[in-house]
Amino acid sequence: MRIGKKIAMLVLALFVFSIAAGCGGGGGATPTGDKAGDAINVGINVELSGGVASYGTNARDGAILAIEQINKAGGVLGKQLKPIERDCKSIADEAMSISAALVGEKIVAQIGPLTSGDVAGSTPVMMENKVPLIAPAATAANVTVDDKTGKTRDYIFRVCFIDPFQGTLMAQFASNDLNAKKAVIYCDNSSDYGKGLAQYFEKTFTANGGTILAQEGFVKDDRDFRAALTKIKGLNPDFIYVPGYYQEVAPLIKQARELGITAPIGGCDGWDSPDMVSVAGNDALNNTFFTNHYSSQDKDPQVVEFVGAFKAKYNKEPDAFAALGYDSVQIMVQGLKDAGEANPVKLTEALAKIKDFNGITGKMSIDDQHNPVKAGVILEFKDGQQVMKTRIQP
Amino acid sequence: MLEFAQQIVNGLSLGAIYALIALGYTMVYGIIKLINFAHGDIMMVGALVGYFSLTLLGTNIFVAMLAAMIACAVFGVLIEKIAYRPLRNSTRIAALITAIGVSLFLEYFTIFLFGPAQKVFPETAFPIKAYAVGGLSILNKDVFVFVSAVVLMLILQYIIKWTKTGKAMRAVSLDREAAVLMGISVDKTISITFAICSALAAAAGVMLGVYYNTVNPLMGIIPGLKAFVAAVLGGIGIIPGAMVGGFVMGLLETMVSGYGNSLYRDAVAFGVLIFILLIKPSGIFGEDTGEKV
Amino acid sequence: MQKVNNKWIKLGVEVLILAALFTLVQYLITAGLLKQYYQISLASMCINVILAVSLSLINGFTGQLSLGHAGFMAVGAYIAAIMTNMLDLPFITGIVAACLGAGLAGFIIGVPTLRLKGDYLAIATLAFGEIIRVTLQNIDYVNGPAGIMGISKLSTWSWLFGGAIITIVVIVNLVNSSYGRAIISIREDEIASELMGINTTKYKVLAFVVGAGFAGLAGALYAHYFYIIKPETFNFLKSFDILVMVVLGGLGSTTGAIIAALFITALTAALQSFPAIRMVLYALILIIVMIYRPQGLMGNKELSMKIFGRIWGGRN
Amino acid sequence: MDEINLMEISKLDKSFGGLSAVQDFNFQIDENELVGLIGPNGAGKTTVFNLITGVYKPDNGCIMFKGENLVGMAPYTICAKGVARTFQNIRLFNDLSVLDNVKIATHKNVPYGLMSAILRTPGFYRGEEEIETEALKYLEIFNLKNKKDELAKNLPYGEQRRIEIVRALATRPLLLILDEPAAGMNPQETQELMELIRYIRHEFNLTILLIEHDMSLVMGVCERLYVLDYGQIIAEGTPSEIRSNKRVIEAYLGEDVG
Amino acid sequence: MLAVKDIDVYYGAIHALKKLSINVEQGSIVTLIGANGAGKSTTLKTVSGITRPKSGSIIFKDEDITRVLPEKIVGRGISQVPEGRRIFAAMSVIENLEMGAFLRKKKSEIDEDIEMVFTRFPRLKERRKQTAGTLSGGEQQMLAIGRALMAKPELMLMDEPSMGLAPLLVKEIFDIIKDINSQGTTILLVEQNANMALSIADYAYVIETGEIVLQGNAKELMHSEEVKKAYLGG
Repeated sequence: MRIGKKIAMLVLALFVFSIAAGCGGGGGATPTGDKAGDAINVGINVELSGGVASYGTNARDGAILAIEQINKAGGVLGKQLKPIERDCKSIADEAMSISAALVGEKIVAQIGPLTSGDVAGSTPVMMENKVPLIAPAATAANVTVDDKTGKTRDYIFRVCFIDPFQGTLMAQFASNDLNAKKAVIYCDNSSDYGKGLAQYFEKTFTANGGTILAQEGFVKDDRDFRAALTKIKGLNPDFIYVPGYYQEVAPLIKQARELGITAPIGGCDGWDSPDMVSVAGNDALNNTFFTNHYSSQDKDPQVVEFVGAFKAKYNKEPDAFAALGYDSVQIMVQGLKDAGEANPVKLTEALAKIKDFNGITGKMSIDDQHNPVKAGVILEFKDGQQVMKTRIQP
Repeated sequence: MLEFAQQIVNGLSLGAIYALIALGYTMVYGIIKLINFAHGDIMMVGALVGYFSLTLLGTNIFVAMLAAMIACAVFGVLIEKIAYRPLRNSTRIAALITAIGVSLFLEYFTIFLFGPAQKVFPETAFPIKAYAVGGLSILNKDVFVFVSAVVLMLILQYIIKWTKTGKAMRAVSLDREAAVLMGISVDKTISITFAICSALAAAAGVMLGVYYNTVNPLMGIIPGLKAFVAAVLGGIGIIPGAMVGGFVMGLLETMVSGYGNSLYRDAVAFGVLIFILLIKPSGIFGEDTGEKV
Repeated sequence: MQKVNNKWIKLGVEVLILAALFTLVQYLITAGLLKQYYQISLASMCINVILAVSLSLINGFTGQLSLGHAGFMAVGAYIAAIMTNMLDLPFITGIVAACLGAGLAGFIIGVPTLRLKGDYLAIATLAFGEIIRVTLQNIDYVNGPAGIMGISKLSTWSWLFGGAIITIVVIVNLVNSSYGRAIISIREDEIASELMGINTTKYKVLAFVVGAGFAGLAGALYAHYFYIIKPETFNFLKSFDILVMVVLGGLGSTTGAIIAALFITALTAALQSFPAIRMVLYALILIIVMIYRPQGLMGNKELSMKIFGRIWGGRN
Repeated sequence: MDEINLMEISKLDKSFGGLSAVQDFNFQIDENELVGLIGPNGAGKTTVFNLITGVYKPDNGCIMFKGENLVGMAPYTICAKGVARTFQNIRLFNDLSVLDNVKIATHKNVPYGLMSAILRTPGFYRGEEEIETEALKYLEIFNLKNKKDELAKNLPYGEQRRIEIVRALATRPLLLILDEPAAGMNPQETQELMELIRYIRHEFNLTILLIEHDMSLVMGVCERLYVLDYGQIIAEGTPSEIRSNKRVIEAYLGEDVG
Repeated sequence: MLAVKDIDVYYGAIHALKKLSINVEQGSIVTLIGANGAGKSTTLKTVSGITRPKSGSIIFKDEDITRVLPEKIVGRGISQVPEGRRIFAAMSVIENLEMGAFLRKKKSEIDEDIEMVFTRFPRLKERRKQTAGTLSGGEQQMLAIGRALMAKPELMLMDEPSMGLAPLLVKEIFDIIKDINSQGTTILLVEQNANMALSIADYAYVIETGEIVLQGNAKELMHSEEVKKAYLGG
């Protein structure tokens, strides 16, 4: 028994050592400012563990890339940006506690968290301390606006467009461009995101004279959709709307095609990931469409440069979260430049006034509800390539 | 009717995977009375090994599965030696907490090493073909998963039933002290059990990889929990019980999604579990044993 | 008479220490001397203490392995949030309703499941906890998976501290009475206990209901401090977290549960600075502590009251 | 009412998985009697106890106690009716103090309510003092008062056996059932135990039924004996009658007795 | 052949065996008799290594086996028929016997010995494929003995083989024990059925609360008043 314990201890010690060594090596991810006083602290409060760890990690990678690029180019207002990175474990209360800690570190703004729920956890602290929060991907309408009072939350911003916009966009496209009359909604029911989109899609689609044959739901981490798909196949719809994230959507589409469902399938920005093609395969993705902020296949030089830099640094394709994380930092930098000083309140004022900011996810202006007004695009998968179908200005 | 048959086909391959994982839960429980919460994560490690074997070494799927099974067998034995053996004479709840610790460790150490993003099984590893059989769509991967799971279960049955090692495993789980008196080394037998269970989990992991063609560090949690429910359903500690439980779970899930509301799928699965526990606490195949006074 | 005097002196000292602690923190908060970050940590500590102590009644003292505590917390959180946020009732109504509702849930779940033993009970409670979560996910009135957002921040330091103290006092008083001994005897030997005239089913259910009720309190306080609740927060991993506190503290030790709750909360906070490896370290610490102290930090002993001047009334 | 026995068992049957453990078991005990149930290992003695105390449900037969049929009642109800027992393989509450072990047994007569306990009313303190005084009184008799704060598991075997009896006594039974109380004791300890059993019978006006495997104890202390073999009563009578009963000797020592 | 010297065994705080010593001569039947809880089974468990003595030593064939792992002790030539039989209930009769021969390698010899056990216990042969749990008490006891024989032991420890058996069966079992002994296996027999045990034993020890209180030639003890008194009371 004693020997067992000794071996256990030895192995555990080895693990700790290897982790410590790993951290030392990976320390480059969190560069420190030249001098303590000179740096502008930027809080990065994202989900690095727990359910949506991969979204948080990608957004973090995008944000860190932006900060490095800016620092290399001389920083902002003559100062370097110093990212302070924290893991909120995909839990709202943890996000709150971290925001409080970050505020204590005198951050000028917080990037993240990713999901609307975690942002909501962070919100009271940011509001109380008057420090702006830039949410890369929180799409629920009530993130920036208080449901009860209808007032805009002063310190909460986002760079993604919101659920009503995307849902409406796809419904218009389905009715007008695809002439769909009978649709089935199969949405991610474990997120307000999927449910929100489904709701707005239904509203517009029925207003256009279409009928929703059925609404099915899946939940996060589902990998088997064939039961519901078999059911959907029997309904024989001429359009299927699948608002959700690529982790679930990719196998879903693959399984749909395997079952012989040929109807066009539509989706949303959560689809945007290189994994869509690698998981679902080129053939399965033909005749699918999704709304998005940008496309990593976009030939726009700014996007090409971003994709190149991201690949060079992380050796992986940037997905929408990475792009949105990158844009969150960039828009903050724009705000700092406009404000002329690294002061959270001044930054907030400047952010509220941003117009025609050129992000890699499109040109955006912040409206009075702190939502970005930006073009949406509808992309089509053609043999594994994302092809721009239309661009729609709101 | 056709739809129903299709749902059965869907449920069977899923059930086969659950059954493989459930076997591990059941055998470990049978021999050391531990709910090994890390079992689903061992499956994940197996899937990862399979993935790297396919992508880095470019092996074919069968070699990848074998590699994953061997790697995880070693790995499972190590986990048992390091984390569980020192606690063998402690309370079962202490061992349970350790298992939770091991589970978290595997998940997050994997994230630390490889990042949280899912990894995509290369398409070439297993080109999908669909066969239409009387209106049913049957995929070669369904056949692959089902057949390999059944083959592995048959091999396991053979080991348990006919080999000396298998008999020793049964003896230890039936009566550890009497087994010692036969000259059976309990430590060794437990190690072998972990090796076999982990190898089965690894195979299930690779199958899941083929089935969904992605792997990620947290992929073990949900199937792990489901398989665990399957093991209890069949009667934990009882090998045929785990197999049946796995298929029941797979079919049940498919049926609830197909004919009810897929959102209640998990609730129904757990509800059935509670129902079974209440009417027959030791599971479908379990024998109720009263306490001796 | 001497004994009685001692009792009152002890009680006086306890009340004094607690009042001082409360006032000090309250002063620091009002004066703005306590960073918000530490305030949040303190709130988490209070909530975790309530959760750990209440689960310790079930797992530690009654010896019934429950893995569904987060489910009861969820019931409390949702009931309280509905009361205050949607029905505009006062906070106290929400809290009372949360405790009663969670207690009732404990009763409904406890009566059928507590016949099960050991691991089977653990599995059944785990399943029930998950059923509660999935059900909440499917109720549109509470926004399904998105949960309830914008709950007023009503859990002040007084509520949190008061809640923790009431939980501790009630459970310690319960445990250190004839009823408590009856409950503990179930853990020690259920059959012997039954044969000594103790209606074990009744007391198991009692412990389960009381434990669940306080988990409901923790849920109510949680909802009104952290502003948002969603079903996902209360999944089985949350139950594991609470269980870890109880086992780490030592089964059957209230002080152990309290210390472990404080320790784990502090540890979680301390590990925030190592975002990449916090969960790895957490897991390692868990494994190491269990290998070296499988009986938990305190075993089933209470912290020596003499040293700390008897913070709460205990055994003689 | 004198004709009614304190306990009368008739036609009790119990089998486990087809194997009959107790068959057509008939038995009666009068108030204040001290009766022994003896028989070789595996004869079914403990099964009889488990049937009386409600641990097992009999397949057939009835157990009348003070004119009430105990069959089908839960063990704690049977205890509340006044039947208490000890266990052959000691079942103390190991991690609790000796005093707490005894206090637990007084719980069925708990003198204060649950709310009173939680709110620590004066009634609670009075009640706790009552409980403690009573528990100490029993410990005193068995000379265990100085061990009251020890954990039960840390005591020597003989003392654990005695605590089992104290604990059963603390439920204030009318009928006390002792399952091999002298097992593992040396002759001197056994002797002392017999004295104690006699003493408590008078002191608490008890009826006692005891199982013994070792006959030296029962011969000295019991007024009447039942002999059980293969689940059936093979003899009944006074100790001297039993000692000379051929069937009993066969059952005990095997056939080749000189 | 076996010498147990001054062993002390504790279960927690309980002092179960107090400086206990016994000797077993090669080829003999030695019996250990005493009341329930006296320490008979503990003695056997200590010899087979399941329980560790706190002090004292156990010598078998001039080798100290006090610290040898229990699973290795079988290999040294000691096998045990445990109290309550402890057969593997969910395994078949044949499998139980195979388990007895776990450490032996030669399949053919094992099969031969299984046949030998079957000749000795024809009732087991009829039930060879049956799960052991469904056997009657006597058959289970035979299986337990057969299983211990499969290890080809030099010394066989038997713990209460008569427990719970009908008189006729007890007699049968004891005849078998005598027979096994006559074929060269030394036997250490723990029994509560004193007369039966003494009738077949060569030498006997009487144990009381963990101590040997009486020992001597079995035939003499059989008629000793002290033993009778210990069992039947004064």
